[in-house]
Amino acid sequence: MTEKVKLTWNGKEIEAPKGSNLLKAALDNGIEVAHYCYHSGLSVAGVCRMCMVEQDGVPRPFPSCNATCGEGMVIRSDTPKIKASVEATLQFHLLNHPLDCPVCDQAGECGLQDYYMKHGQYDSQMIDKKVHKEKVQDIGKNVMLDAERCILCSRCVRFTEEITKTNEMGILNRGDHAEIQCNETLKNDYAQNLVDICPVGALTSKDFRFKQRVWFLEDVHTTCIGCETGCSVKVSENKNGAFRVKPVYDHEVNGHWMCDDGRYIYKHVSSPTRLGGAVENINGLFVPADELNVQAAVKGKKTKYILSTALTIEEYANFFNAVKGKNVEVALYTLPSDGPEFDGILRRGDKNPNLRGAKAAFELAGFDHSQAGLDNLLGSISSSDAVFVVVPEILYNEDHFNTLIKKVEKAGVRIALACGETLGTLRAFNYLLPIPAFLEKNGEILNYQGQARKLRKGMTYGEASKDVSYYGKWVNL
Amino acid sequence: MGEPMILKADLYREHGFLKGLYLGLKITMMTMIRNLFKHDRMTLNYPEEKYFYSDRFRGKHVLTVKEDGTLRCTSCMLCATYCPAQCIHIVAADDSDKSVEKAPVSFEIEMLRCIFCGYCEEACPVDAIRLTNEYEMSGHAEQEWVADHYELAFRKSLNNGKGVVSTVDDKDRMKLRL
Amino acid sequence: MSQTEKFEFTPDRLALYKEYLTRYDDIDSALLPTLHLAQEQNGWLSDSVVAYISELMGLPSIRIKEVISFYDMLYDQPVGRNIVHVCTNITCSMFGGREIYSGLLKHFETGYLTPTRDGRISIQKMECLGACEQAPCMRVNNDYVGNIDLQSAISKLEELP
Amino acid sequence: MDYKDVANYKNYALLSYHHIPGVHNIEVFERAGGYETMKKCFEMDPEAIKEEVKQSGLRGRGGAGFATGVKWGFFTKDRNAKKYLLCNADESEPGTFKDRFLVEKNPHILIEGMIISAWALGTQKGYIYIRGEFYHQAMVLERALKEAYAKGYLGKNIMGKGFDFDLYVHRGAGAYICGEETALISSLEGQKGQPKLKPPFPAIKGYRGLPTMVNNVESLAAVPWIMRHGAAAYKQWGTEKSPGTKLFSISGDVNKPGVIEVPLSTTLKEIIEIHCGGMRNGNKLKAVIPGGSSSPVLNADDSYAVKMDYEDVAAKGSMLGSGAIIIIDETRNMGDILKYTLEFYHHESCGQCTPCREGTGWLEAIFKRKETGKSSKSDIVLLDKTAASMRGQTICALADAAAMPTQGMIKVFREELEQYVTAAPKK
Repeated sequence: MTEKVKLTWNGKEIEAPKGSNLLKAALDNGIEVAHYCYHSGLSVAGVCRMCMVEQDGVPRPFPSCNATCGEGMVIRSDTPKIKASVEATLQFHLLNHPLDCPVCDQAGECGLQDYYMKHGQYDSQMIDKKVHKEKVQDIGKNVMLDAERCILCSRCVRFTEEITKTNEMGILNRGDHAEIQCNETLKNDYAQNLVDICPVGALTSKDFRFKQRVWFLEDVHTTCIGCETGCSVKVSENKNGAFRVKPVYDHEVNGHWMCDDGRYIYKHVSSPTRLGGAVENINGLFVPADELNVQAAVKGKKTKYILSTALTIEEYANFFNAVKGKNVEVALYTLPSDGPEFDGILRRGDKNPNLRGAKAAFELAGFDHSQAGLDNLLGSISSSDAVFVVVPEILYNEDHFNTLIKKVEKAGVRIALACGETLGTLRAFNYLLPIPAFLEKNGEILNYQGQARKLRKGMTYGEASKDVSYYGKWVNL
Repeated sequence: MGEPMILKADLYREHGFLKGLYLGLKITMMTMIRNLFKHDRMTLNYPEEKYFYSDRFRGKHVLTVKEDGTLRCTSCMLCATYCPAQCIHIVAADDSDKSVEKAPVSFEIEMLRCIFCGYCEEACPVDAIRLTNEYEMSGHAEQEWVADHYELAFRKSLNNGKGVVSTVDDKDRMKLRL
Repeated sequence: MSQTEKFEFTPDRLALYKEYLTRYDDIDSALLPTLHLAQEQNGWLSDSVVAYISELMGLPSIRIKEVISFYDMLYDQPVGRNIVHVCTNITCSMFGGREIYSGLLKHFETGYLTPTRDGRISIQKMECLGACEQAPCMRVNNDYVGNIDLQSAISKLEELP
Repeated sequence: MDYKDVANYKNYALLSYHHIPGVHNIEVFERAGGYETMKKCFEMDPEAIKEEVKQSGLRGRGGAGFATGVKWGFFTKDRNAKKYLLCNADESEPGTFKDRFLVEKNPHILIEGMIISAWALGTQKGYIYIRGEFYHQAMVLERALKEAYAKGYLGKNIMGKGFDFDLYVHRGAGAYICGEETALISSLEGQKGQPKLKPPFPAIKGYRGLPTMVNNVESLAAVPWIMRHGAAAYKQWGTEKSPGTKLFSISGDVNKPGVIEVPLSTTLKEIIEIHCGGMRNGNKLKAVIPGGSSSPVLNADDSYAVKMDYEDVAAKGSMLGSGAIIIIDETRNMGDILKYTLEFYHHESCGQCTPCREGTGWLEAIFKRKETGKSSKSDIVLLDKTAASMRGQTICALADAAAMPTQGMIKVFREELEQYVTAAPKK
């Protein structure tokens, strides 16, 4: 534990580790300080000049992002001098800003709008010609760049330099002609973070582009189920569907960032082709069916379950409670790893979000979770069997899943439990039954560290009440 | 609401009811006498005769167009946000013209829900939506009560289907760019 | 000298580059001299020059582009064989530096840094050249020419190869 | 340019060799007594050299006027630690050309000064960062360095003291901001020449994150003289707080513009009338910019009264800066002068800090509103307000350097500027 020091900020006593960043100390203690270029996950640039503060005994105001905490410092950010300087600096930020808020996706969560309402509210005296730069540039990886809206805080440059070390972004030219440019296209797997760290609308997401205004959205703080890292994320959604995924700061797992793959985990949840109720496969056509028909088909068959690794600990527990003491075979299907084991930042090759939770639950219930267990189950399938396969929520590797389906084909009744779209691969099944998606259930998963990560329930777009344990009760009907 | 009441009360307090009575009757009598000698009717033979409302009337909406005939709306959704009846539904998309950037692919107003408050007109930053003095909005089926952007911008009654051109924003922008 | 034409240091320039590396304690610091060297050879710093230097020095190409765009004397567009800097700062402008600059542009029918049609001259408006005692002054390639007027400037530039 | 009265120079410190023909040659320079001081200094304790420089009261000649000896005092005393000595020869302040004049005629005085300073500070490597436009001066320096290497004054084990010092020339590429010491370091590091956040100061963490001392050409070139004649002799000139002599670059409406060396505290009247041969065409003096384009302008009365030292110029509301004196006579319009100044700062802002990046451009735009027919007298108020809000807001002093002359000009020539901005644009 580092030494803590006490300092006073606008008369409020706050505590911070000695030598830590002064601005961070204020932000951590809930003091609102205007800033653009400072980001606690990146190095200090000190160029936006918004976080100026005065200290007793120091003649000139200085930016708090480039100062460190010391014992007994008396800092003020509410003096008339500072207020005037923040207002003036904000005015400089907005001078050449195009003010195309009506067409800008950032509107509603834009630093310029927020601070104008808080610290600005002046009458603009800018009647001169603005500096124009290139708009609407697609710089790859679903990121759109608008150089004109940029306030040159250099966060994106520092991100590609320090975090991904791919150096795609740079600031060319100087003076007010300086503009952000991308060297060819973005090539890193964390490019969408640029959209998050951009305090204005210069970098926006092409995936989210013009889909919704942010004030129509509500955030659900949940966990990414894209891989075993289990990044803390928030999904923005409303009654029309889920629209985007953004990381939430979590110092134990993901810090400030998340990878690009995780950005698309919301897609199946509110997809128009999502499975809404039980369907029957009649000669390759999926036709709505009654659940009782499915039950009738299963009746008298020996039931076998192949679970996926994307279920919550609670779902596993409830499922094993439901099948406890019954003559049933259960195996675990794990997705093969995709890419290197760990890319050095966040992304892990193991795409099974709750592998550890699943294994623990299997062991507790006395089932075999190994590949051998799965092979045994697959090997013993006969036409007198009813096989329930839980389709992995994020199906990275369809080919690998197809090989599983091939082996299931011998079974008399094949039932897929799916929460996503009705994929072509699922034609091999007789029935499809809906289960809730990750955004429609509360629960926990264990990530690669063995840490419990919370899934939280947001809005419901499909059948969310019947989870795996509900179908677990259909054993040996 | 409060102000005229207080005025009336003052009038009553100062002059008793007689002055109020006199003022009211004066108007009535004057109108009566005028109508005795002038032959203009208070009623119209609708629909053959139509009443012309002033431009400030809040009737059926119109989406204005630019000089090139495209919709002025940038689909910023401010009208949809502001609308107390939540009757405006916009779907936005990229525009091929980079200087426009964002344009609606669909703009619908549920006329049955609309309360004609005019907030959408007030909220619009680009003068894209206006309420006209058009008041005839009858229909037979539910479908007809959802006005899409063809209906809103290019219906027959607006310049013979050519739409209402607005240049307000262009001038402002030109001023900035110079 | 197009954008894509392949670029490589000549052997003697490569040797000079190696010598530069010995002067500095890290490779990054040698960037500016190396860019000067490349510009001497190629005239301007095209994308292929950037790519070559990026590979040679192991620096991200965006860093090199940033540096090129930052400095007035490094060119990311084709320029003429001779570079003419005309000072337009306070003292020189007092003595007609701006008129000379616009006069030169008019005479050679060109614009800021755009090479003349014969590719002979690029005229660049510069901030203070640090020769205010000879105001108005200009810099023809690396030589200072002081106390000019439009006529003498034109005749000086007409002599250029 | 011929300097007819070079004979005057030998009386003073910096230009005392300039009258000798061919002094850029090391042989000539040594015959005239050059490098002797260096040899003497190598017999001295480095700390004693530092002390002597501190005693002399030499102030940094780059513009800020911070005492060189005090600055050296902040430098690490660990002689084994890797550290750098940088010479700032990126003089780009409009109106300044003293370093060019000093270096092209007599590069060895700078090299000698740098070797002495390096010995005093214990730096192992040095770079002379010279602006890209000074190609010939860079070549002169390169040649002089070769000569010094050949003599064994540079390189390994100098004067048998086991002290290594390598000195190189580094050419800039045309950016005013690189004259700022942290920007100079950034530029030397092969980055854009953008100033770095302070603290840490370069003396603690500079070039490549190591302690770095950055001094102006003139400051370093003054060191040999001080070491030769002693701090007391240096103090015979100037005032208590600004001792010594200084190079002034004089340009504008005088008969003989050029570089002169005079003791600090010489009156500007003397400089104009004696050293520069009076006003051009006998015109009346209107204003003087006393310290390069970033210093506020002085009106005629103040100009004739001011003594050119750090305190007196400051007392008149301006600053001595780099000693670039621009003389403006009655025929000039001050609006034009301010326009040139604002255009310069707009062009040279590095684009890092917002107030400077946007502010410099806006100052120019406000001042040029008449070109678009939107100007009014109140523009001057806005100009003043905008300039005021730029001051003290940025990493380096460029925003201040743009704001100060603007505010200074408005203070002194308000009415003229009001007329200027509202006048019909020239066709």
